[in-house]
Amino acid sequence: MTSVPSKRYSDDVSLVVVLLDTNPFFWTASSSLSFSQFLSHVLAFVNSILLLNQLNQVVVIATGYNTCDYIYDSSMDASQSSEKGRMPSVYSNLLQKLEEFMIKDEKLGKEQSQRAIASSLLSGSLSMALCYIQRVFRSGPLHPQPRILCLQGSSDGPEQYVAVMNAIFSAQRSMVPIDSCYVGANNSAFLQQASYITGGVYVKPQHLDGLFQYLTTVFATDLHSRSFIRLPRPAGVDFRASCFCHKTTIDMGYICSVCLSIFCKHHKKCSTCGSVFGQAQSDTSSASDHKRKAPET
Amino acid sequence: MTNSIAEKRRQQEDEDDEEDGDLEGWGERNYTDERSWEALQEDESGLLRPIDNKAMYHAQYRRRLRSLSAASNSHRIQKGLIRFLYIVLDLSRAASVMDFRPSRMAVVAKNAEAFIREFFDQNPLSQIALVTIKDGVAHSLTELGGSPESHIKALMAKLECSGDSSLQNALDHVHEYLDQIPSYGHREVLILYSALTSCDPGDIMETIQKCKKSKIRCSVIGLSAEMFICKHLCQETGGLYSVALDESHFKDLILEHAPPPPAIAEFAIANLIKMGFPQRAAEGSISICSCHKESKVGEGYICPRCKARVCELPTECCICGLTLVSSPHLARSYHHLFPIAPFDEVKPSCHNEPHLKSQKTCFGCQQSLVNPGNKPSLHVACPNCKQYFCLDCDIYIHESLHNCPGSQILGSTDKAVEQSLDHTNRANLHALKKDVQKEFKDHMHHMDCNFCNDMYFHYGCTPNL
Amino acid sequence: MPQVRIIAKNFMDMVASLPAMKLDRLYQNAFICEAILRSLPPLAKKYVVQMLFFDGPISGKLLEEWVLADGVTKHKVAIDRLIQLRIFTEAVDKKRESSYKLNQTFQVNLQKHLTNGGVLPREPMASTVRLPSLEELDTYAHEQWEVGSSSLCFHYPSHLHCSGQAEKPTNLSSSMMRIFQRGLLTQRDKDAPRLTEGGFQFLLMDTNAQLWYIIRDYISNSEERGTDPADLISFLLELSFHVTGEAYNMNTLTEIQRNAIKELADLGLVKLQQGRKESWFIPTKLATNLSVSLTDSSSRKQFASSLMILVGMFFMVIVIMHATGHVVVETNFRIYAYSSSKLHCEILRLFSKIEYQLPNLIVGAITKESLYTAFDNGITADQIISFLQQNAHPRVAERLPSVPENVTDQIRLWEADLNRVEMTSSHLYDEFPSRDTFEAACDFAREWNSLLWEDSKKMRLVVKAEIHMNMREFLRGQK
Amino acid sequence: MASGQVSKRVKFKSSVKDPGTPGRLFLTLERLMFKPNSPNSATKLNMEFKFIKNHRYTKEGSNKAPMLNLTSSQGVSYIFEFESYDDLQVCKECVGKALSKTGETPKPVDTSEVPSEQPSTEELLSRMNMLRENRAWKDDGKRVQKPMLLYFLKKSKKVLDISDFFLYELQKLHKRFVRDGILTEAEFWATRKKLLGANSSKKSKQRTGLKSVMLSDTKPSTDGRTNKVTFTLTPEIVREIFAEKPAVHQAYMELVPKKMSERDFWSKYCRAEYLQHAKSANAAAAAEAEAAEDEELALFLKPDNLLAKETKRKIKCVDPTLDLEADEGDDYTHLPDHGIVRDGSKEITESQRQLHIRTLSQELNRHAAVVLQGTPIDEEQLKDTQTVAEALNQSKHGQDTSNEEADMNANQDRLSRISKMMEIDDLQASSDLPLAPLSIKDPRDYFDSQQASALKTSRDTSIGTDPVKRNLSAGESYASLRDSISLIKTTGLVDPIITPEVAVKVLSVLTHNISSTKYDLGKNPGLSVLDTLPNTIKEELLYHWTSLQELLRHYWSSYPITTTYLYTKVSRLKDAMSKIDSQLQELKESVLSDLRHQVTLLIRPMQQALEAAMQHYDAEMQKRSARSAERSNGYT
Repeated sequence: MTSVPSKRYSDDVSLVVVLLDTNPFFWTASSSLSFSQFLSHVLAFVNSILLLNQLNQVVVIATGYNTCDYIYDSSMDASQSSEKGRMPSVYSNLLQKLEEFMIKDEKLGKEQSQRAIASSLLSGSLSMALCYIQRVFRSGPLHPQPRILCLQGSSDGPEQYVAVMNAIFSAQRSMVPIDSCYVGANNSAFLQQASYITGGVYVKPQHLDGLFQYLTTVFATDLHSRSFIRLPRPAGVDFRASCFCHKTTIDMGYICSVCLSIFCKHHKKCSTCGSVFGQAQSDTSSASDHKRKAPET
Repeated sequence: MTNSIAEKRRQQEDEDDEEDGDLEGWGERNYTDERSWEALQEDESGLLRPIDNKAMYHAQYRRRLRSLSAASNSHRIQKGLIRFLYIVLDLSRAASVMDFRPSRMAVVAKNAEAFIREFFDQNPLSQIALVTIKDGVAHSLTELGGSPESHIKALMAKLECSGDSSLQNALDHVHEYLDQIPSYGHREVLILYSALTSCDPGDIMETIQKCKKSKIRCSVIGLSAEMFICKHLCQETGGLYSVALDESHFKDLILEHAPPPPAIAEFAIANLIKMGFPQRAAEGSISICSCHKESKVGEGYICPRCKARVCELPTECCICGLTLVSSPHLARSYHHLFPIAPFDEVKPSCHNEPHLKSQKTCFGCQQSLVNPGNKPSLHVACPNCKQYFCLDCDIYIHESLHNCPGSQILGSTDKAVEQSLDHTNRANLHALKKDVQKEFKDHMHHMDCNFCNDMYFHYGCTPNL
Repeated sequence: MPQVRIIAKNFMDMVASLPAMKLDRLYQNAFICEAILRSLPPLAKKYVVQMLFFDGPISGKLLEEWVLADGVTKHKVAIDRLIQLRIFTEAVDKKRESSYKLNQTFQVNLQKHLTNGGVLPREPMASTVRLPSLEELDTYAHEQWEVGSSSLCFHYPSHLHCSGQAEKPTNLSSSMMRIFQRGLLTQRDKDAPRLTEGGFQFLLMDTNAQLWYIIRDYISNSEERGTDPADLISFLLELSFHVTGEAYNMNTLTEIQRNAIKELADLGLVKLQQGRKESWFIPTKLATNLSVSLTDSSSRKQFASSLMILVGMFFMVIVIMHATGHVVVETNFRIYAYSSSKLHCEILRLFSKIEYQLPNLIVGAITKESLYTAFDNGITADQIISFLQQNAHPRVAERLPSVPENVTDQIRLWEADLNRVEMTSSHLYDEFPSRDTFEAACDFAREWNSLLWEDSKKMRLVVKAEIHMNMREFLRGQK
Repeated sequence: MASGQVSKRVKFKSSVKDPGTPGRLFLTLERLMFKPNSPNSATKLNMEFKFIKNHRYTKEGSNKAPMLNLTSSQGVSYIFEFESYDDLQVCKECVGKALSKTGETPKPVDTSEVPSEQPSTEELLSRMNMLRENRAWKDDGKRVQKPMLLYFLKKSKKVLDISDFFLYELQKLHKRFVRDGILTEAEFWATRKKLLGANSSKKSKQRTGLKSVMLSDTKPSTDGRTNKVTFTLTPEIVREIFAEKPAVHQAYMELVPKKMSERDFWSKYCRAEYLQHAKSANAAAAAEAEAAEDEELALFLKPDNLLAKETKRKIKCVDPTLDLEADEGDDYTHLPDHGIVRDGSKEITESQRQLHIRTLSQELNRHAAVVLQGTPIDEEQLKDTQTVAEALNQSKHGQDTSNEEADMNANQDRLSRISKMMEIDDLQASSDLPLAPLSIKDPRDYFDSQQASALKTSRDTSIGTDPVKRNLSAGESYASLRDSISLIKTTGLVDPIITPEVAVKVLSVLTHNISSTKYDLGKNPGLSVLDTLPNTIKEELLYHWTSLQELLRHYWSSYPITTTYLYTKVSRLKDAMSKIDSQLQELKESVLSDLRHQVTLLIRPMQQALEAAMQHYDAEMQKRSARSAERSNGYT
């Protein structure tokens, strides 16, 4: 019934956009957790979210290697009944779409060259999720509390960095927390930042066979409850940069005023944007300093 | 009855031609705001429905977008990423006029606040200072600084207006400060001018020339009517001049100054800026922070040069004057370097084409692109990835998200190409490019490198180099 | 006449109030588990879910670790609720450390539900016959209400003095009718029946609450009809998980359920259809929304009289008819309701002065008088305001506040006006023999802090009535 | 006496020993000029006071010659030797005024005289300022009057709302550094420009343009009973009257105060005004009559010939682009009053109307002209009409002296510029300037700029995954994924999804790291650690801290070392810092064991800061010795 009174949207109604990493290269590589296990954990989680509140909404976006697409939207499929009672329609629908997606992804892959790092298209799916969430915001004063959950396995693709950062900041602006559960080998710089900046939770499960438990204990908590529930704090991210020229971490460096690329020592010319520098600015501090030096006459 | 008329008029507005179209649009919007009931119409069952003037807004938005990207259509252009902006508020007698409710001054202040926040959100490395004109004299309200709160506080504290206003004094006043700004910084002045006169002690033309000489980009937003001198000023110094028709218009105008302006060739001086990337203070450590003179446990950052303790970033170390930032602050500005091309509208006609038939929903948000009446609603397509988007996503993508969900996909291809040429190659690439350029210049013809839309052949792209 | 009192504040309290074994029996049904889980407070939900796959008990400390300082109360509430519903079973070991264990059946059911979804006891029939479309169903439901409405619309305040239950509603089943009859009229000797105070308030309630009231009343009367409320509850819940518009075979129902469903059909929750050899029922929107209304833990005022339920039904109809809101309130206290419904007009009439009625538009004005009558009928300002807000026209609802402040404020003010004077029954004492007795009396009254007024010059004082006795005693003592 | 211009006979020297060139020194409030007597000598000087930083002068009675030394902001010093001390005195005042007006340094007073009355903020600050100036001058820190400083600080505390503690601190710092000659007064105060400059910046060097409103409508305000009319004249109005009615101005100059007192000059003027505006015919007649027997009055009444002259000149240089013929039609004077009512009363008899309108339009125009011409006078001069007249006279004078031709061709280029601007926009070429292109090759660099740790991991994982990817082709991997999907489709989810053991384990793990974080959260206390310390220690700590901050600020700000001056300063600072370092050390030892931990914690960052400075110092020293080119690119 459309006329849902406002109070019915109690704060714990949540919209979870799950970004599912379906990067074949990662999954075939990863020994610790098979894709089917992963899927079943996630599916169960999705279902449990829906179980928690009849107004809860889950959207699943597959993050492929070449593309990404919506593979499930709980607001779309009306019937909660199960087909032949063997498996809830949630699952069957999702899996169906997923399979189609994989095919599409592979087809795209055909006409494309391999990237060095087998990264999946996080930036794309993030942007997609944000677009969807914006639509939910537009839908009027009554809407579930949206959040994004990245289930990422494959490692970061450097070429996506700018895009991902943009997405992160946009999420931060519209106060959409990005939770991330990273099942890959090492930590993901992207996701750590994403969660840190948007106030989400970053978890890297040790026991992958207990993934579901992680998901339900940490990521099932709605935004309302987070105000009084203690969740794993993102480990302090070290925001120092490293220079373009030697890729070494620096704590003091020179920034190209045109393209903001970072160098550990002074160059005549920016290697990134090719602009030639005037003589170096010995001191960035502007007016204040001049004042100080005044009485040296 | 009246509704239908209003609607007809509105339709006419939409058909209006470009340049005065949006102006008309503004007028219209203002009009509807005042007569809210005209935004309602009855549907066949007699219930009220809002007339959607979304299309209209979007049309206006697209015009803005096009005008902005007009400069940067072919090549990417530099933006003034590190800005030193003086906001000059005209608090002369004229600011108390009530044609903006409650008064011009109030409206200006309100939107200035919004602007300041937006500004720092978009340019974390930049600084703002506030100046007020009152009784024909300009006063500094705040010094150049990077924290929005302090500015806003000062602004809200100082809100009474009197006397005449003087452009010249304001410019002189600002000029003497901006002159000290190091060359890499983009010097800007944004004047929110209510008055229709400027009572100057001397010849303002000289002042304008002075500003031009010291590369200060002056922009003016008028609240009353277009003035020649303002227009002249902006033309000379390469700024924007616009006159607000109503509050909402004013808001839009002022917010247009938030994203960094395109850098003017002769003004732009590339330079290396020394910055520090402080580390977070260790968990347990106690120290007295140099900004508040309080002992802090744990959080806070330590200046890499002088080991002083500061509370938040970005800031300027108050001991050694080093600019302290963190890499995300830089990242915030990256999207200015990689703008996304404006999407082009999809004419309903080209819907009949079979291959496009497939996409019925917005690629971004899955919203159906087909109206209930099963006629395709107007939508846009990304020139890069050819995906369709609904109007809302279009706006969101360009104004907040700054990357196209679809284009990530195609994007990966040419990235892959760039992958092929490794660092060393790219290093001597510049050198190569130089001679190639010369060469081409000699035989007066250019070829476009089909990988990177760059005028000349690239090392990686040309077989014969 | 007998009044049914229901203590349960909402459905869950009601369930909680069921005896243990009945609860356990409820939990047999996966859907009930789901419904109940949904009705829990967020924190409780979280606990249940994260313990879903535990076999052993879990210590309370462990759970509390997760709660921040300011959430402790919430934690307690959640735990209490869980124990109350017997979802948790608490065990306190010797070190006074309490640990909790999930109800076995409950747990298993939910686990099943997760892995292979909920299984309805009956499959939708293969649509051999043409099933009614959703619209048809709605209209059907609507008609069902209309039946009842015909009998009742005479009892609106506007028609107070028409002769009361002149014509009986024809085809409502007797049991339903009994519900309606009960407390239908507060009939003082011979003069026309009228809505009770609750009646008016009920008009201003939101749909799901009303739906719930019907059902709850229905359930609460079930004993009289010799059916086990537990069965009813489970059945209703089950029903709510059926798919709207699908046909389900009647044979799959138990005897009780069959009876129930007939009555529910009267309410328009389901539509019964008679095939050649077998008959089936088709749940309507109302039915599938049951669980929504059930889990809605809004604690509203309780009304006994089932009359409201009936009124509520019309209300629901309207909400079904134009699902969107329709009321536009202007700052000049005018109300424009885009509705053709008569009932709507009546509802508005409760607190506003209807000025004229166009085919699709009701124009009214909120006046002091109209409000006072409303207040007299025991409608509170908040109810009126919330009604206006909830039914605000979507276009209006977009902008906040949907109802102009000056209007809402004025309504509140007018209400406040009424409660400016408060009555306290009291006694006046005067002609005291001496000043000191007077003083003593005053002091006495004071320390009972029931001295309302004193006039030391004329030696008079007024005290609350309740201490009159003690006062008299005291004064006697003085003599 | 606030004269605009002073001119004295002086000798101009570049240095004290320089014999100097004789000539005249002209001082106005804006600029100072030196014209040598011998026209052929090159040493001229014509500069604005803006550029004068500070000035010193020899004391009377000291055996030195009366000399005034003006130091420009570039550090160049101009020395003028006067003939007598009174000359010096005069110029000194004038200079002081000029400087204070330009806001750089206020006029100096002799340090020895102690102000009696409660000084105003500006004065006070100026004193503090002056204090530092003088000290800066006679640079031997010994003769510092401690009490003076204290006195000023005390005062300033009342005036500016600075906390007691702050002052106390300031004073202590001053004692510590300036007395011991670690910092010079100048340096010490330089960092506190803000404090001092706070108000001094207020009185800016800006001059206001003329008001666009017409003040000079000196409206007679009549009180009903008597037929006495009162006019109110503020200096501002007067100034405007002068500006707009040269005749009146002229009259004033020659009449007041010689022939008549200020008062009756104005009363006459007002009377004239009144009569002029009087509507009734007989009043006009009266005016005639009076004018007949009172020539001063007449002087006000008769049309202003000076104006006429000026307008003639103006006509000559009207902007060519606008033709006056065209405006002929736009003369609305045939409308009654252009619909403007000058002073409230509408009824004007036909007879006067024409005249009245004329006067009105004239006055309007005249006012506009004056405003545009813009001969602003500074607020200081708006004290009394006398000075106003003077000032205006000067400015006029300035204009007049500039001879006609110059005036003309000045006009010409102004006109040409205007006409250039006047050009219709459409015809103008779009003046928007070319934009700087940006060519960024490889955005991946930006990712690499990410923190090394994460970067490395991501990098080597990529390495890690690569071989796997290689040995399994894209097709296969996709296939395998699809298989696993269909697997689930057929067999459903693994049941149970997780075993109880795992579940428990995971939860306990999570709970553990939760509670671990909780503790160091809880450790962060509301009240700062400082407050837990006993006051004495706290005091001392803070004292050291502030002084350290002070030193460091000076230290860092004096890099890169360009002058020997800085060099010495730095070394001085370094010694001081090392002193503090040792003091800190002592402090650490001194405190009781129970507090020691916190104190050490608090002191550590300070010492780190010190170390940083020291290291930097040494590094610099090596560089200097190594003469490395590093410093040139400012790697400080």
